[in-house]
Amino acid sequence: MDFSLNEEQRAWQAKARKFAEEEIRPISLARDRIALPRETFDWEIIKKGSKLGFRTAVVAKEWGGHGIDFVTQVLVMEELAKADSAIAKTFSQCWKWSHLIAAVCNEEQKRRFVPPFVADDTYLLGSGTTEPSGGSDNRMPPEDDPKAGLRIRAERRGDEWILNGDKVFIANGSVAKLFFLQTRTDPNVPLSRGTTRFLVPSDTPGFRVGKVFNKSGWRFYQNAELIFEDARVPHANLVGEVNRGRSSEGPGSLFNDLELAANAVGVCEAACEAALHLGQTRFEGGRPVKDQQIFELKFGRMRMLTEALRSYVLRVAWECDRRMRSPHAALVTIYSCEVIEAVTDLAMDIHDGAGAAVGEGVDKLVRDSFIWRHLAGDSVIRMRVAKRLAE
Amino acid sequence: MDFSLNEEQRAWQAKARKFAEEEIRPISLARDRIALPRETFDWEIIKKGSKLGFRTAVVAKEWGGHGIDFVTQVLVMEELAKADSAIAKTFSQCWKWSHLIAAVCNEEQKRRFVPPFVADDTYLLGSGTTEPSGGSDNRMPPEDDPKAGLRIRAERRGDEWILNGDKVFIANGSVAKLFFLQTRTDPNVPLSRGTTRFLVPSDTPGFRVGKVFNKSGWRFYQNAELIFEDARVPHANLVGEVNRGRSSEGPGSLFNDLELAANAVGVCEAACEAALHLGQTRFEGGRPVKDQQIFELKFGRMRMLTEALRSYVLRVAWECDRRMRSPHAALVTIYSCEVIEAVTDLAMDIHDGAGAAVGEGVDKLVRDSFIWRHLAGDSVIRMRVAKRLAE
Amino acid sequence: MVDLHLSAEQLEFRDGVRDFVAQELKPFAVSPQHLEAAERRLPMEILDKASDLGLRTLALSEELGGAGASNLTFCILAEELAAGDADVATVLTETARLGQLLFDRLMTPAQRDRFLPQFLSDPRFHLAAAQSESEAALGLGINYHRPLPAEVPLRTTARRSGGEWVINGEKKAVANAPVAKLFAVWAQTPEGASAFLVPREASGLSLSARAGNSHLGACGDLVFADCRVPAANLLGLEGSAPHLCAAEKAGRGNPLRQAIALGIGRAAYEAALDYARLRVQGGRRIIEHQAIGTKLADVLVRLEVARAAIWQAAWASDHAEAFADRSLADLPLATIAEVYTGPAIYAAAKDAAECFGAMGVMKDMPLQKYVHDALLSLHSGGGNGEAKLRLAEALAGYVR
Amino acid sequence: MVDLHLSAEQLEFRDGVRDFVAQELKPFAVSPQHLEAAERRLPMEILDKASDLGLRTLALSEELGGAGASNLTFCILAEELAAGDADVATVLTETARLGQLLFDRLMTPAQRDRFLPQFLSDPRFHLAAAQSESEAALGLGINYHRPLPAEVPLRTTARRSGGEWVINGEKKAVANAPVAKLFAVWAQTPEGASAFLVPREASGLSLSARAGNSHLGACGDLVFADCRVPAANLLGLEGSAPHLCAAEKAGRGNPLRQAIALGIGRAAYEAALDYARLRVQGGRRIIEHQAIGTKLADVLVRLEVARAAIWQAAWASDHAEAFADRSLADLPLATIAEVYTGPAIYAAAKDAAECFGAMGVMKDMPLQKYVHDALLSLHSGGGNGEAKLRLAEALAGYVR
Repeated sequence: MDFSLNEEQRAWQAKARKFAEEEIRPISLARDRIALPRETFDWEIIKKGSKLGFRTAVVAKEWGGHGIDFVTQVLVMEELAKADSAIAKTFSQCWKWSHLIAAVCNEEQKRRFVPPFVADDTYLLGSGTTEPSGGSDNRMPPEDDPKAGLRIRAERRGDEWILNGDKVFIANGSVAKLFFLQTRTDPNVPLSRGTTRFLVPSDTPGFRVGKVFNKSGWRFYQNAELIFEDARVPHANLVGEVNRGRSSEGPGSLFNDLELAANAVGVCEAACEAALHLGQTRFEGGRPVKDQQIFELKFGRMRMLTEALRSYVLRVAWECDRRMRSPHAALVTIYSCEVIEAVTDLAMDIHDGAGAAVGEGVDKLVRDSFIWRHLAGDSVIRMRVAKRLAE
Repeated sequence: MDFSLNEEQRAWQAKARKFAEEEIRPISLARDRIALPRETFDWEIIKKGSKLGFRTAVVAKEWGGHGIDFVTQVLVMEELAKADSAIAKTFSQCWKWSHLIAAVCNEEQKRRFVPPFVADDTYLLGSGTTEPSGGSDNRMPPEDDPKAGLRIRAERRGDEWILNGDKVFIANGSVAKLFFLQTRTDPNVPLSRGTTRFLVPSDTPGFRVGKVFNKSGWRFYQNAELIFEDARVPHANLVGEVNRGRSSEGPGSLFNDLELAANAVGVCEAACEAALHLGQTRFEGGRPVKDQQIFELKFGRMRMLTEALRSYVLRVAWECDRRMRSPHAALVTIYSCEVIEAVTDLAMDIHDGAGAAVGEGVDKLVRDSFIWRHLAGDSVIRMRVAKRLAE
Repeated sequence: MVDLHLSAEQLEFRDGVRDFVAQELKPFAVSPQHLEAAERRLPMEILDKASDLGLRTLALSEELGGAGASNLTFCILAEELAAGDADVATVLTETARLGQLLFDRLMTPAQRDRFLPQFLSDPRFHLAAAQSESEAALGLGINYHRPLPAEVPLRTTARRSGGEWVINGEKKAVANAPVAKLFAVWAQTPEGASAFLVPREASGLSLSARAGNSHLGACGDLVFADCRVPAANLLGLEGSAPHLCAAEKAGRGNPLRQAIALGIGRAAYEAALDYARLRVQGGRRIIEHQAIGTKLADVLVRLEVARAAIWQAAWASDHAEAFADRSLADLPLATIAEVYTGPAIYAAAKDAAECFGAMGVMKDMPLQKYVHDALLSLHSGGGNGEAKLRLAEALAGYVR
Repeated sequence: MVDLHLSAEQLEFRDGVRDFVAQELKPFAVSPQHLEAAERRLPMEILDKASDLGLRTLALSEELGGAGASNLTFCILAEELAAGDADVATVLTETARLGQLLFDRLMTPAQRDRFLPQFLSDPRFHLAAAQSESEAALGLGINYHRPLPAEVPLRTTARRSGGEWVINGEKKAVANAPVAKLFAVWAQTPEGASAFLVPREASGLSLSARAGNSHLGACGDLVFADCRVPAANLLGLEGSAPHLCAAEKAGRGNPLRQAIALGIGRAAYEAALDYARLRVQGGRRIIEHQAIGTKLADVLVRLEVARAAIWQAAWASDHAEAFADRSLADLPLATIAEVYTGPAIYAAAKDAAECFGAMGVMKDMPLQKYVHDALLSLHSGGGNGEAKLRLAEALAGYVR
């Protein structure tokens, strides 16, 4: 067993730390405070990060990317998220789908889509599953109801598929140039046997971006509505097989879990740093707050949870690099949800007890952290993971 | 980074698993239920484990032991503790002081004490710090009061030291053949500058074992009162320097933390196993309990916490093997206290909800787990760790 | 008009019980030999004195010779008793509860005439109800609030034979069984589930006490082997047993078990508070250290909040009309108190014990017992998980 | 005699407020344009109507023209208002609270004659108290309950100049400052801390509202630059300010902030309950799923338990004699309610929001606002940590 990082891993970590400190952190709070959700986004930081390789970090070297391993991805994500969780997630959203392209696209598709993605600093990736009636439907037992779940229709017409319907809450929705889209190709069977996935460029005729959702946390991150009105997608953009869109997704889905957990470590780090700074610089009764027992108890707990999460994340990253399939990738994500909430709430407690105002950045960590519960840690996800464990 | 185990580690793990399953588990509950604390102990299991090398596992090979590394120690402890936490602890208590001998005893002392220890399957080690007035005193700020803390007196008389006083709650107290004893050699200064440590064999004249404490959990484990009435210890048994007994203790104190955390992983494993067994074998409303959502939520949480702890423990073991000094060894112990309580309480919840009776072994896990809070996770320990973090 | 003044009678009764606890019960409960015993022992002499104080017949109406305590008064006193000893509190509470149920509500005058004099005159006349057959698969919630296919019949049966009922079967883990002189036993008859009065000395009834400390109070298993009771011992009508106890709306009963839990938590808190005010570390009483002071504050908050919820539910069970006039929300308040109290008291007892360091796990010290009793209380009845599922059913508007 | 019936008057008042909330306040509060606004906006027209209902002058005695509500009634209504909108509840509650304090308790008859008519007749006449200077280092507990070396003087000063007091300094984050027409201002004079009545239009007083949503209600900073008020505006005696509000024993005040938190939690719960009864997943309403049903049960329990504790503390603050006659334990019940309520309501709001999936974090939906409001409430005042330290002090027997 060995926890040492190799030279390449340390180099990426250092590069990410520098970029996060020098470029992301200075703009983070200002972006968070912009009222209109469409305007919180900033192309400059994306371009700068892209030039440093963060956007294309997981694309294989032979395709012009950097091919960093999962451990490195985790290290980079922790550093970026420490400065701003939502900006970090915008980059890792591209990683997620880079993994998927590598896993499930055919060579022709890769040739058509990967080089432009690599070449263009503003080329972001996204994916669309959720719909107004709840793409998250059918997640609960007891029945696999054909009427539930995805409604967006895709019907074949010659060499094209005609798409009609809406997607909501789609990550990178208003800024991505390419989407992985889940559609319903057989409405008379349960979801697991009637779904098909397409590659949909943002300039697809009949496609447009609707509303950008206004979230309380992760405000930089663009979740948008995607509208398809007789949108025409070439048959060549079909991913995998018809009606098999929800089958195994390869390492992409592994990373799906891991990026969030790693991001949470970064947010927890930021919370610990803020708490420690307060403890060292604020005085009460003539002594630094850090000397108070209640500070010690809270701060110690923050660090403890942060390090437990980090350890688990690293273990899972190693498993992913070994292409091991285990329940840990899912468990660590659920765990990250608990830890990020507990740690940011404690940071808030510490600031409060010392009389510091809400709104000095710690509340952003709390708001960002609350995204986890809605994205990765709700009961349905927990039950799904446990179901596999109890087989 | 690499989480793989090497061949030796896997071999020890397998050997421990077999011993735990075949020898420890069958006697665990019966031992727990014996009313008199002195009679819960069983020399047979100690001898069997000793012959397999568990008692002397960390003694260096050149001294006749097995010299297993920290990662292996953790793996072994997890396996043994899964079958019985208190029996596992009886073995690791010897490891703890084996580490200390290696770190702080001089060559002459090693020659006198290590070979007999290695040769005798019933030779156990112990340590004495706590006293009736609280050896744990002086743990809290604000003052380092000379009147507080250890009172047991050691006074030099020629080539001997004369010891007078009582120790309480001493681990392996009624069964060990050798103790590391903290004594007060200067009562007029704070503890940190007036304490001296001695090697005290159990046949020391003037020494006897008093009461064996009757605990609600870890009933196999012998915590006893040690009584010193003009006990005579040769000057040659003095460890380190006079009045410096509380200075740095080398890797022994690292392991001090780690063995408990690894033990907790084993207890959590046992709790998960019990819960899963119930979920699979008990039916309600015609279906196995494991299909119920509340089972899934509780069981998933048990596994999640167990694996987070295991990951953190492994990381710390690796750090210990690299002789890295970090706050993690202490943090992971505190963390183990939280996790073991949460996981065993959930196991109890699952059994309860399904109508199973208290007293079928799960309550033992709960009682054993409660030892952690009193041993490793109280506020004072938490604050001490945090103080270092916030420097 | 809201009023939280206790009546002079309540205050006086509480003072009396507090004195009894301080003088008699507590010294017994915290004695090392009692704490260290492998099996719980009930102090029968102390129970006799409690009976003299009227605690055994607490809820029985005054007309029948009891104290006629309201549910609220009952909860107040149950807490006091449990702060002394949870076992004694559990036994007395069960008898007092059943005394009111059986004598005031379920028995015919003729039955009352047969059993009441003994109940009143014999301080060791306790009562037990052998109702549930524990493994009955409730499956609460698993069927999405749809009824189970069919009512599961009781496995204990009773058949009519001449002027007698002949009962066969067994009932496990019956509270008060080892001390009861009269049992109310639920058994299946051709007409459905029915209830019978079975005196301890009935032929064919055998009893084994449950040893160990896996229960609060006294607990035992009953075996009925052609156990015979006179036909006149049928409680209510044949087949009416399911409705006998359903007089109050689900979740609106008397939160007695919670009051006992509260007493356990209070005992732990008071011990920790006393200790923290005495013990010095670092030159200061440990209660002055933030770490201990805030921990005890947390413990106290759990107790006081639980008490507010329990008293509310108890008062509500005395005053169903307060739901109708909208003074109280239309909710199962007793279940709400139950969901809160169990885990809160268990956590409180553990935190209180933590203040004692290693002494917190020693068998000859009371702290480990408080923790254990709180755990037993948390997992008694259907347990906290079941309580939460019952509440969830109520929220979904499902009525069993 | 314990009685939890609300009076006919209380029920009627509550019904009136519930109607007002349902008709006027809630539609405003949950409108997407209000929810999405970067800054909180107070609906002045709705506040006018609330004033017409008597909510602004709720606690003022009937003799002086108010509703003379008890602290309990006040808490009941504050919860109702906060279930509609926490900002409106916070503003009204602060004015109503100060109305009673200033007019009924602190002003001289002459002062009352000058200010009361305006207060009664103008529905937009709100009140504010500029008391603490936030960074004052309390150091609660850090000195092990020993007094700090010296009383820290206020940095805001007042000096006598002829027939006037001249005030200089600043007060940050004063509740109600943006809407108040009369301020009670604490300032240091040669005799010690003193309090002054400062009308909004006083020369030398300037005010900046705090934007954003980092506070409940309306909040602003005050700057006094040679601000002049007549000598007759001194409240009480010079140097007496520290004692003006100390009429009730520490921890025995009115738990109004907790009542508001409870209203916030209730709004979140009711939204989640409605949604869970409608939304279908897997062919069943999600409330029928154990996972959602038990989550909502947990939320409900927190609310009901908090209410029991809050009402108890509120009633106790109306009835100090209940401590003396031992109906209530001699404890700071309001602080106890505070320690419990803040974290419980925050957790409840988060759990309720979770039921909504992604919608739970959308700004145009109310759930994120309930979570945020619960967070603000938890961290307002000294915050939960400070409350716990105050309770710890009380347990140690330390009196400041």
